[in-house]
Amino acid sequence: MFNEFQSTGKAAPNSGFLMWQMEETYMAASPSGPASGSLDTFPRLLLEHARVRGERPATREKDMGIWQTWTWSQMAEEVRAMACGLAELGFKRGDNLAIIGDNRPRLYWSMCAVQMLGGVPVPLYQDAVAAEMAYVLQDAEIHFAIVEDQEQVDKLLEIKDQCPALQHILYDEPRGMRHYTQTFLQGLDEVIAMGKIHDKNQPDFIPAEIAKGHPEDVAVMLYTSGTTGKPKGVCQTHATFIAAAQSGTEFDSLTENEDILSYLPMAWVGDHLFSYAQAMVAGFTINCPESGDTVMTDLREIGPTYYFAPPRVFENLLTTVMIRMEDAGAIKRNMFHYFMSVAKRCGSDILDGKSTVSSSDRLLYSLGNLLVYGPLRNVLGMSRIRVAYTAGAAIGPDLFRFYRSIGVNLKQLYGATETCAAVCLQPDRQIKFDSVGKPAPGVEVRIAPSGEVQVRGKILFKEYYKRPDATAESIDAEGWFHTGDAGFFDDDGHLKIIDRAKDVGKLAVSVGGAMFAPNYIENKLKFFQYIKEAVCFGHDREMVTAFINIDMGAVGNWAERQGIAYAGYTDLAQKAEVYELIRECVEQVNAELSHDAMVADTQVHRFLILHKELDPDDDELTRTRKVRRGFVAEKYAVLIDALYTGKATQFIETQVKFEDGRSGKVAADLRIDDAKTFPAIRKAA
Amino acid sequence: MFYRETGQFKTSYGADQQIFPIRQDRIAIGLLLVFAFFVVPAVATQYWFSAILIPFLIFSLAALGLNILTGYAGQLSLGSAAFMAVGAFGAYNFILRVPEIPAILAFLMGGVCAAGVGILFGLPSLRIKGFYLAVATLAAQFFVVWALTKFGWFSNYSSSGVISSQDFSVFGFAIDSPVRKYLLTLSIVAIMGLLAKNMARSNTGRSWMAVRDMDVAAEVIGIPLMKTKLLAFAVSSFYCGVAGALVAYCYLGTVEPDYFTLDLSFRILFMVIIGGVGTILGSFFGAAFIVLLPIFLNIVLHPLFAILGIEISSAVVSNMELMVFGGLIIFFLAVEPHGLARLWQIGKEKLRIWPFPH
Amino acid sequence: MSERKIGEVILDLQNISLRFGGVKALTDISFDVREHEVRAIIGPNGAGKSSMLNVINGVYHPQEGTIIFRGEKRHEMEANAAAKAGFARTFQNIALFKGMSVLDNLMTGRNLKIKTNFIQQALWWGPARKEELEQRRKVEEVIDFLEIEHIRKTPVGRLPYGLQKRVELGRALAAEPQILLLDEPMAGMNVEEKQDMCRFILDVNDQFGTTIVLIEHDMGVVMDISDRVVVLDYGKKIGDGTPDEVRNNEEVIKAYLGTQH
Amino acid sequence: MAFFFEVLIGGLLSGVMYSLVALGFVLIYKASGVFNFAQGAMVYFAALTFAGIIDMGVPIPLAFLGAFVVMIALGVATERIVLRPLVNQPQITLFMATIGLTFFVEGLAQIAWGASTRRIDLGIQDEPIPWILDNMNMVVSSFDLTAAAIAGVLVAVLAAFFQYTKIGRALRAVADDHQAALSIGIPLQHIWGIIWSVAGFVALVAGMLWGARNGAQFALTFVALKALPVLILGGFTSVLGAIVGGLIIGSTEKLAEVFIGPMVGGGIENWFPYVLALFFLLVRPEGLFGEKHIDRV
Repeated sequence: MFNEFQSTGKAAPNSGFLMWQMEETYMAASPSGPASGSLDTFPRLLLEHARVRGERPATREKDMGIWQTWTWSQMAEEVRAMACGLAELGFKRGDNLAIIGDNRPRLYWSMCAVQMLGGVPVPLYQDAVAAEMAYVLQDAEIHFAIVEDQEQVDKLLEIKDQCPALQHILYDEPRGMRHYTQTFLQGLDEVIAMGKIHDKNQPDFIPAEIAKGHPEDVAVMLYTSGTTGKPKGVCQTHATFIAAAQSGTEFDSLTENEDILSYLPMAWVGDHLFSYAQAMVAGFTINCPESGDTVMTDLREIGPTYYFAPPRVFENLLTTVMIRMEDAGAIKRNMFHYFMSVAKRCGSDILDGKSTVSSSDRLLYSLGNLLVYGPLRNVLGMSRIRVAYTAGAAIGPDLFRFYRSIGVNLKQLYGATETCAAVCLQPDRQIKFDSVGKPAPGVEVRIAPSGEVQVRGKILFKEYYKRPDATAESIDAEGWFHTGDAGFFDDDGHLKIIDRAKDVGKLAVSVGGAMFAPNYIENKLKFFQYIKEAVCFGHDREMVTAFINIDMGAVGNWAERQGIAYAGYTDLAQKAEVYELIRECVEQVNAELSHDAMVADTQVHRFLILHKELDPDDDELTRTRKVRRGFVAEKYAVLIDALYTGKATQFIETQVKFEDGRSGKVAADLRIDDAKTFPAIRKAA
Repeated sequence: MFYRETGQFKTSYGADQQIFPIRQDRIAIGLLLVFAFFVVPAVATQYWFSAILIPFLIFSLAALGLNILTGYAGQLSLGSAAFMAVGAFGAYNFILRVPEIPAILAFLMGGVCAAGVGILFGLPSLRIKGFYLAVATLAAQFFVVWALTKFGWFSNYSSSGVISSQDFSVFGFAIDSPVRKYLLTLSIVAIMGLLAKNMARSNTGRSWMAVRDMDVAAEVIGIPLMKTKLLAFAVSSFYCGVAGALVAYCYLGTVEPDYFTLDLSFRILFMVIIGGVGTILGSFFGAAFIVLLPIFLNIVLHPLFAILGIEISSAVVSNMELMVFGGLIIFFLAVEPHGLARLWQIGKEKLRIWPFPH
Repeated sequence: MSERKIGEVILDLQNISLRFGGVKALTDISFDVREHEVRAIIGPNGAGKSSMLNVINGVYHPQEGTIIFRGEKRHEMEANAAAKAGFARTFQNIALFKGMSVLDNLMTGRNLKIKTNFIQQALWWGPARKEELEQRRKVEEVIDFLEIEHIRKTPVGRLPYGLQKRVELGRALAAEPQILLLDEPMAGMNVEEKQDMCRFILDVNDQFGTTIVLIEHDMGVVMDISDRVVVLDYGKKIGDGTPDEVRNNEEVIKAYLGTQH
Repeated sequence: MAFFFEVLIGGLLSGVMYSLVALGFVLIYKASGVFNFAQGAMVYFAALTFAGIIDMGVPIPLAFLGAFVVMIALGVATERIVLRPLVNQPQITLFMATIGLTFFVEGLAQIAWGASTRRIDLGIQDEPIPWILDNMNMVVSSFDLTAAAIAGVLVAVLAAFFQYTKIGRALRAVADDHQAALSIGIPLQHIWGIIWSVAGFVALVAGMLWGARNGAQFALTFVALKALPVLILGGFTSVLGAIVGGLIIGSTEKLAEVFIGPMVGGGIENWFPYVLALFFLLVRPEGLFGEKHIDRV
């Protein structure tokens, strides 16, 4: 029965099952009915995989120099033992269990073990500082935590007093733990060993526990990173995540043969969907990298067939490609640029299967594929990719086009923690660079009169944990979830997202009050390899101005080639030559903006380069590296003033936190530059 | 450029430690073997077999032997030709004096004799290093050739010590044509090449390299210097010995002790230096280079001088060959001390990270 | 740290004297090393510290004196016999095998564990292959322990100095020694590298119970990590005791510590 | 007994020749740490060049001068082309490079002067000295004695050169410590150029004498190889060692050939010096006059 929903490619995802609804709603009907009764929770799915494809690899991890592999039946055994061990320690149905650490097989397995017992895993961002964790641990009333290593144990010990409910801390990696004498600390090894004995004594225990599970039970609680206010625990049930995973699996015809690299934070909804829910639904293999530093190497070794990365990763990759190619000899460099221009001309059309490409272009492209694109995909670890997604932030069209043109089937996806990540997906061969695709099977999407995107369907979360007020605020009486994003459907039924609804502002009425979508401009700026981050201001102002963060790698490299000496980030950022470089970028964006009537008035008039990188540790970015706009505006108010009062320089001193937890100050006199703007080009009617 | 390593991950140490961890390399070597075993016999001419392919293979084997000693274990030897001579005369005597002995076994026994002599002349290596040792190996070079010439028993009392290879067969096939000799040589070289690679990548090879790189440290971590060095001499001489037997039986047919001169020892040393010190692959590159260079010079120099209107004798060509050899050795030592194998390695790396430059 | 149990004397050096020609390197030196302890040898340059280590593991043979190891008396020992007896060491000037990768260097450290002969290895068959892969697994544990995964297949010659030192420690550890002799393990390192190295040394001592004899110049480090300290000067012993005792020893202050300021 | 002494003296006299070649090795080894395997080829090259110039009808002294100029050119070129790119390489690499140089020089010599044997007539009689023949009943060639005398003079001149000239002192400084020599401003490469030229001169004298004895032929290179065991006996760094070693090798190989040779079929002088050196190495690896050094760990 399970096979039904991983039917390979039988239901063509773009076969026109979309219907047009009067209130501007798109809904995709799910071609295969609801999941069958017996496979409606994750533990049941696991047992099924162990039965059907017991010998196929379920989990791999680069460890001790090789890819250690566990099959589905081995994994099922481990999970079962872990569940028994947890039960032995007193873990009960309905308890929440925190999971903190890098992507490790046993941390993924522990999710399923917890679900077996009817508990709720709560993955936390592993790079959060202790104080940030304390809130979640308190809010979710955590009794049990499973953590990766000594580092995470130390963090929990630091806040143990603030979280009196926390009774057990289990660690995966025993290294360095010999001298921790606290009785509430235990190694996962011991727990598993204990569980094996328990299982032997009570072999019926686990089957009975699994039988008690219900699809409407909460399966996982993911805390939203919260661009505003305190994080909220989003409760997703087995049913919602299985539905989301299933729809994605059908949409892209995923099979048990996929390989995925699991390297994004486990607390992030995207990773939970791809590395846990979809792997559990489709039965494919997840691969955990050796460490954060080796992700690129590991990516190349594994060569995933199914890949997920936020735009930032793709952007960094492209930057590296360009920098490395700069060092190549002239012949090779020219060849590269020539074939990249060929790819730009026809690459994505060929990938889309369009028949409009001339045969000479096809010939050139296949030559390019041999000489450049193929090798490039190979060195980037993307040779085997069938489907790659990006989401989490808007991706620059040129960046997006680059990957598609070299033959990587990169697509965009739109969703939120509350919708199990999967609201809209770009169908194969219907790629538009500026849209996020069509609603996923079984998901309804509409645009409210306010311009807000609203979603309904099986993928919607059950509630915010202990926050009925917030739940009621975001899901209305008809069951529509208010995403808070502003967007619209184009003529083909593709959703386009402009910005966060609340971020969309207006210029001051005195200059015409044009719509100001800061994200839109920032994304254009960020597409330049030299610009890492940008923050635009303009709401209720006469003009748009911007803070820029330079990309240390790219600009540093550029400076070296120009023979510009610099003493560090702050020094480099304030070099006149760097300002000149950035100004060219800004002016190019202005030129682009001038082409579009909607945004032509929001060209960037003045900008400055910040003296420090915006950093999650300083609360300027969220853990998923989104700008906390309000916070930044407040923190750097003096700079904004300077931008609007026409000053040429401004002194600023800023507190920063270093990686080791110490804090210090960075001070600088920031230059402020004007950028050229262009008259709006109005399309002839 | 042609490498597509993405997705070639290793799930066991066995897979990680294999000789060719990259799939494309395995395919290439497979194709090369198929080509050498099946295509070449069908298309090559007599001349190719007896003037190029067979000597190339045999000298590859000899170079491999010297490379084990000099490249891996770091003991310089100028006596490789002597060990080849021992192998040739050893095999001859085994076939002559042991009735019904299989030819292959006789070749191997020739190698064993060479290994014994190698150990004997390797003894000084326990006390001396570097060019002191090189001088000591000259003793082997001169002594062995002298002994084989002076004592008629070795050559069955033929005049001036010449031996003529007896007819022989392997597994029922009479090895009587260049093709068969080629195939036999190829098989032996392929197998012994594989064995050498296996030794090189296991504890034996690591011990050799440890002794080469820093003998005091090697001893301190428990590597017995005497055993390790003598093993290198023995294995190296064995390889040279088998190569010598093949010279007599598959290449020249008749051979005298004076064939195995100091000059030949030098040529084998050149193969190692030009091919790549301390690499299996380099031995083959070096042998190919040294075997082909004279042929190439002959082909190129005559027309070249003809254009200039100068008549040159073959003596001049062979002297030019000497100069080119000498010049190349100096060139390689100065510019690329790791030889052609390193150039190959660099080229391969470039292809692996193509289109990036580094 | 407190839990570590220091055991009986396992190495007792009695009246060791060593001469090179007419030059006296060590004169009548006696001290002992207890099981599981970290024993430091300090002294100014040329005090005979390295010679002392070389005597212990059989690189130099003293003209006079007795070495008692685990109750057995020996006058001298060959270096590789010492290795077999469980001594491993690192060198002041890194003595790695420069032409080999990190992995191969560590594998070489396990040469004494290998039982198959060269013919079996040449065939790469059965026991030889199995043994080789088994050693690889063990070596990977060392790699993991020392956190050098990322340089596993890099030729050691290409590594920066600090990492080479770590690899050399790794090669010694790969032998699973009972006594680890470290000759200035932190020389030439920056503060961060020193901290790492200290941590590794203490972890080795702690997790595997390995007895450690080390020579080190950095007084802070020595006083922090060692249980007992021997002080040499001009080939003679001038002090011996806990770090505190040594620090307060008049002669030591005069000959050595005093000159630092 | 007289026969024994006759053989011994003959051996000693030919040993002087070995010493002469060995001297060339020692000079270069001391100054630049290079074990110049090509010394033999240089002897051959020098002999052929000398003979070739004479054959063009040039008087002997002028021919000698001409050959000397050629040898200087060769020495300087070697320093420039071979040694400079290889500076700071391990000794064994330099050694192998000189093997390459050997081939090059041999090829060059034969292309320039042809491979056939050339006779050199210095006008010295090669006859038994009558006085010795009469009084002691021994055959001692006047040529050998003259050659020995020339060799002796050459050694004396070299010794004086090293001891009393400015260049000589610089050379000795370089031999003692390269770095120190550099630091006090001795131009190392300049010195190396000179030392290779001096070695070329020694090769020329050796080539001239050997050539006059046996003809300037390729076999000279093998004779020159005998200098290697000489060095092992005498030590690589000792001029005195080269001389004593040469005499020992020369005499023992002749004695062995005459008294042991017949027992094993003769021809043993080809290998006897090497085997002798081999055994000597086992007993005293640093040579008779070499410096012993201890491996510091």
